[in-house]
Amino acid sequence: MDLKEWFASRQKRNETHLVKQPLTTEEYCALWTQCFQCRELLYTRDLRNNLHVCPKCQYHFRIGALQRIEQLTDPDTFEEIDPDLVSTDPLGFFDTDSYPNRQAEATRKSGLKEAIITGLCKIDSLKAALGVMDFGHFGGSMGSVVGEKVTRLTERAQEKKLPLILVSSSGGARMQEGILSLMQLAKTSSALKTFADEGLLYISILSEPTYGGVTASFAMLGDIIIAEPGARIGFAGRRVIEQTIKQKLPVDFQTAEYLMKNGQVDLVVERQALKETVARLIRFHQPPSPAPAFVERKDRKTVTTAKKS
Amino acid sequence: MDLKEWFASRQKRNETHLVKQPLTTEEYCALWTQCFQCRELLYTRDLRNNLHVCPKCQYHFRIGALQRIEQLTDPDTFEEIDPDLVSTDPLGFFDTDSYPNRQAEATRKSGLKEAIITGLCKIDSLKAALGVMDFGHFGGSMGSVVGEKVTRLTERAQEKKLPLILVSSSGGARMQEGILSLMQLAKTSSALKTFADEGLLYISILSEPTYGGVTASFAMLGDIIIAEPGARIGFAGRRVIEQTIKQKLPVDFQTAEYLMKNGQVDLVVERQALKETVARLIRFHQPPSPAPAFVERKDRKTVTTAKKS
Amino acid sequence: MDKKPVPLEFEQPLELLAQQIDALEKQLADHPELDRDIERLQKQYDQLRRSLYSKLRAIDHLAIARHPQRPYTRDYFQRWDACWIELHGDRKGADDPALVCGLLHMGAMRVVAVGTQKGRSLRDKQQCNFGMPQPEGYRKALRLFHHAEKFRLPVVTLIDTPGAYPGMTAEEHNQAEAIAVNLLELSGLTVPVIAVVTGEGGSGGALAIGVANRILMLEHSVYSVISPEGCASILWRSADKVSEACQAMKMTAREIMQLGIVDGVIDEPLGGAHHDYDVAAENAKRAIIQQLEELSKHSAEEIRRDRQNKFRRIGAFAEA
Amino acid sequence: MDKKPVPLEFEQPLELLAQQIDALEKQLADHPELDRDIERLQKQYDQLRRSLYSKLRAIDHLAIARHPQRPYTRDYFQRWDACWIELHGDRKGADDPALVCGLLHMGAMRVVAVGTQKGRSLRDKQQCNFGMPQPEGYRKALRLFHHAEKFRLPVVTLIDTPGAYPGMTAEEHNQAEAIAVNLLELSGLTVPVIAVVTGEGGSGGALAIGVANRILMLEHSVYSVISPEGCASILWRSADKVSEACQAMKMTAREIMQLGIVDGVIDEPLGGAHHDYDVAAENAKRAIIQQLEELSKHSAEEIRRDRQNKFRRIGAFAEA
Ligand SMILES: [Zn+2]
Ligand SMILES: [Zn+2]
Repeated sequence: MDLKEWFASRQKRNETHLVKQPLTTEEYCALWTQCFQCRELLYTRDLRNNLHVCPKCQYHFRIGALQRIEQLTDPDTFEEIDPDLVSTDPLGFFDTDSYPNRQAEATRKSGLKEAIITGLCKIDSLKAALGVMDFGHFGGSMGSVVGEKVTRLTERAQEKKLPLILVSSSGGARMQEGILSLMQLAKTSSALKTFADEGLLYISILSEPTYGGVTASFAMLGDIIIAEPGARIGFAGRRVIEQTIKQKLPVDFQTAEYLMKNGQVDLVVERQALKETVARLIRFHQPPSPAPAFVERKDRKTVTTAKKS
Repeated sequence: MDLKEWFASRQKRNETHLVKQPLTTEEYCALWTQCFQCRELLYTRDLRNNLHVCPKCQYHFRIGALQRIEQLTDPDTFEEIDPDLVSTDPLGFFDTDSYPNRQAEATRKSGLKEAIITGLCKIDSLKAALGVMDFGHFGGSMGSVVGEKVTRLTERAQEKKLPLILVSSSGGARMQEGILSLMQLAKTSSALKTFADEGLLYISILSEPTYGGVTASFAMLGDIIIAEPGARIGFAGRRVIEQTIKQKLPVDFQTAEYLMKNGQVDLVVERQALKETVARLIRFHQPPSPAPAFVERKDRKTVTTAKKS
Repeated sequence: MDKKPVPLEFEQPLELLAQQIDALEKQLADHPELDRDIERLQKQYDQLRRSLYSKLRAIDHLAIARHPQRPYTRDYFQRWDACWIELHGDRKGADDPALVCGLLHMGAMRVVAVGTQKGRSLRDKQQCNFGMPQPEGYRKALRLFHHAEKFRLPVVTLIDTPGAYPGMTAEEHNQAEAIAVNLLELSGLTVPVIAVVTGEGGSGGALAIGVANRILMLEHSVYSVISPEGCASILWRSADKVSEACQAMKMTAREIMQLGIVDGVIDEPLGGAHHDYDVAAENAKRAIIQQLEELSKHSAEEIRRDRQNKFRRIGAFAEA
Repeated sequence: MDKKPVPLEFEQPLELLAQQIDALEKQLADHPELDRDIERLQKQYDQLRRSLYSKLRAIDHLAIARHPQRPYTRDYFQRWDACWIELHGDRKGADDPALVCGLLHMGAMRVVAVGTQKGRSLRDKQQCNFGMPQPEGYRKALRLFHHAEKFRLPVVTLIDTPGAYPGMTAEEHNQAEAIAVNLLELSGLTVPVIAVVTGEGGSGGALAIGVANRILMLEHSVYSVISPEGCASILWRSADKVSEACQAMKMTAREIMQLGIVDGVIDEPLGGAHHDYDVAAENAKRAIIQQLEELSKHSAEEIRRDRQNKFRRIGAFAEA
């Protein structure tokens, strides 16, 4: 479903919560959510109003791309690009089921066409290019479409000289597209290289969970890298590592805080402060006018590039 | 004394060895040398003919700048530059003796004006700019003169588009010139930055011992870094570290082999193979003619620079 | 290669025939009449051999690619330039033996060569982590990539790795970042880059030295987004579906060539590179030099754009 | 600064006078006639105070520079921009608390700020290694220097360190290279770099963030090629010659200004920066902004050449 439909349906859900009458199980479950961490039973609407962060223990619930976009962008400013890009089945991949069937299933579950939504938006009135992955769709796996959408978004941001913000949440590359998925790591990184050479800002936001090919490409290439509290982030999965080194790993291994301690992320930012932090970072990196003389050289560079395109 | 005198006196020493008659103690000592490592008593001339490497245990004796130059360069090709640069006493430094007196004493001991000799030479018929430090002069400490000579040599190499080879052997910065010595780290590194931007080759050779400010500047900035076997190389001295961490360090700590294991040097090369290795590296990095098309850009760059100067 | 090639499982029928022939030959002296049988068997043997290698399954290619006697990076470098100069270390605390870097001549050309090394002896294998580089290994390679850019030297990389090492310190030292930065920096080089998959091309750990203008694969080498074992256990939830996984992922040289990712497949000696190191090395060398000569006609900026365009185009999707 | 400044050894006479005054003031209520004595003592106190700080020995400056209540990097950053954004990590396995990096506003300007941090509490001090950075700290700073270059932001560095940490792993992770590379890269930046010695400028570990277009020193800060203790033990072979070493090395702000290395000395509140953090921070801020405004008139290439020329000129020698 597209954004408008989603906001509409979301509206409907809220209304059902207001209806005063005996609840069906679904309605009950829709109404109440238990915190995975502190086990507290939370009123779903309060949870949503708290950006899906447990008011008791600050546990950050995994959220979908649409919620994330709603949280990060100014109302009605998000314009999706490439909404209709869909995977094909280049390998005719079949394990216990065919890739097309699995795609259909994923879309049924997530209501999304693919594991990322990209578009242009405003964040605290600042124009930006925003891509948000959704773990709920196909485990947020990166196939040709995710790679292409990230690349196109990067190119769009470069062309419009906008800051680029990518919110990652992924299990890694999509096996069903084989080597084509792997090559998306190179494609996206290559686009980011050209983007970086223009002196433009890229903020990478890592959310629960970010692993494999996504971490090993655009997610780790931000000028600034922000992680959400408690998010698990890594290249290899915990189980694989434990099998390899034949020993148990610390409980906080690969958490945002653990990465911070190991110098892998710039900031760990709570969801409530995320939008404001991103806005401040964008604002900080926007060249003032008039720019000091030593910025001149970069301006010239930018001009020649503009001529090129 | 300058190179010619030195070679002459060296000739004389050799002759005395040939005289057949009862020896005085000095003559005996001149004639025989005991290996620091295997304790073997070696005939000094054999030792010298073996480049001051013990034939029994391969221990690499510390050698002076003049011997090093003789070993590395083609006969009679070394032309010294800035031979007359000498330290002044900018701080009027006096500890238990005055800096000028210590300088005079150092020169008496080493027969050199300063702790480095720089010049242009040929190595296996290849033109190169060569600087060699001498630990025997003032502990190879870097003051204004060493910094200035390294910088001028770097500039000369850049202007003539020659590969730069620096052989380090130093206890660190020269305290008697205070902050001026420290600033030589920045001066030499800054010159090497401009040199590197021209796409020219710098080979750094680390010999026993290389420490402190020299290691923390030009010695660690080579495109290729070569260490002599057994040479001790580091930033802080072993004693300081042991006092700081309050524990004994491994015996091989800070040896060339230890650095190799820790990824700090490209190669550990025996003295017998040093000249040949350096020559091969220079040859390898010399652009062929005609150069392939993708080299063109660099040529253009070089030309514009030439115009500038 | 001193030792005689160890036969693989699918080569057993061939091995049996060979043994029969040997047996008969031993009796030949006393029974000259056997030599017709021998001749017959020899014919059978040659036929079987050709047919066997003409219709290999994906998992057979995998077996050859992983053959313990498969030539490794050092075997190639040694044969290409007997006095190549190995350069060590990331300058920051480690020298990863699983990633070998050096300067070497290939015919008339000088190249910066980088390759993963599996290790031959057990001790060797352990030091090389069985060909799985640490982040420090990728950072050593990156240093050499920048060296190549500075001195306008082409880069040649040899890929033979199960993948980047999945260890605790590897994660703490940011394995993901080490790979990602290499992808970024390789895509920006203005000197030619040629990547050759000589054995296993395992996932991001392979791609980290594989962002090249031209990608070549040895005939029996494989390249995949995840190890077949990993794929089988995740998608089939069963370790004995490896063969299916191999087939489904399309990981053989020919298949990947058909997908438009590989620019050339390099012939191996019949039965695999381990049957003749010299021939394998020579074939690879010729293919690399050919690509380099072609690329050397282009300007620095063209080289860079060529590489970026190559990857920009990769992907299968529809605009529904 | 909540707590009252702890007096240093050379401040004892001053402290005694202050105590006498306090004592008399307590009796003032019963003996009004004392107030003339108090007035007299107060005058004495003010005179002594001025004279004391007007002829400080090098070792006195050192004592003030090392005063446990001396304002540290975070104290300055906090006062310059209450909502400055700290950025962490070298991206390769460590985040060294001894080297604080961040983005902050100074007046109308946006700068990348980097500084060594000694740490206040004992636990804090230990984490910060008493202000002695690890190689990873210098590499975090380098990452921020490149960030500044990319986004055309000036760099401001605060120096207060006994030196780079002399530890075993520090050596294994190539402390020397970390410093050397920073010297090289800083000299190549095309954005303005301002370095301020706020406390101790200790050797290469200080210079690693000190290759700047303009170097400023706080009035009582010191800058030397080696710690006075190190100098004394090596040259005098005695630990109690520290005062002589301080004097001989010419390490005070004024002396180093006379040597033409420092471009400005920043006034401290009488008695030292620890008497008033806000004034110290404000003075430093004004001096930095002034330098930045001057530099911002120059082009990128001029900025770089200016810095390189500054260091190219440093050195005292004769051509005999
Ligand atoms: Zn909770
Ligand atoms: Zn010996």
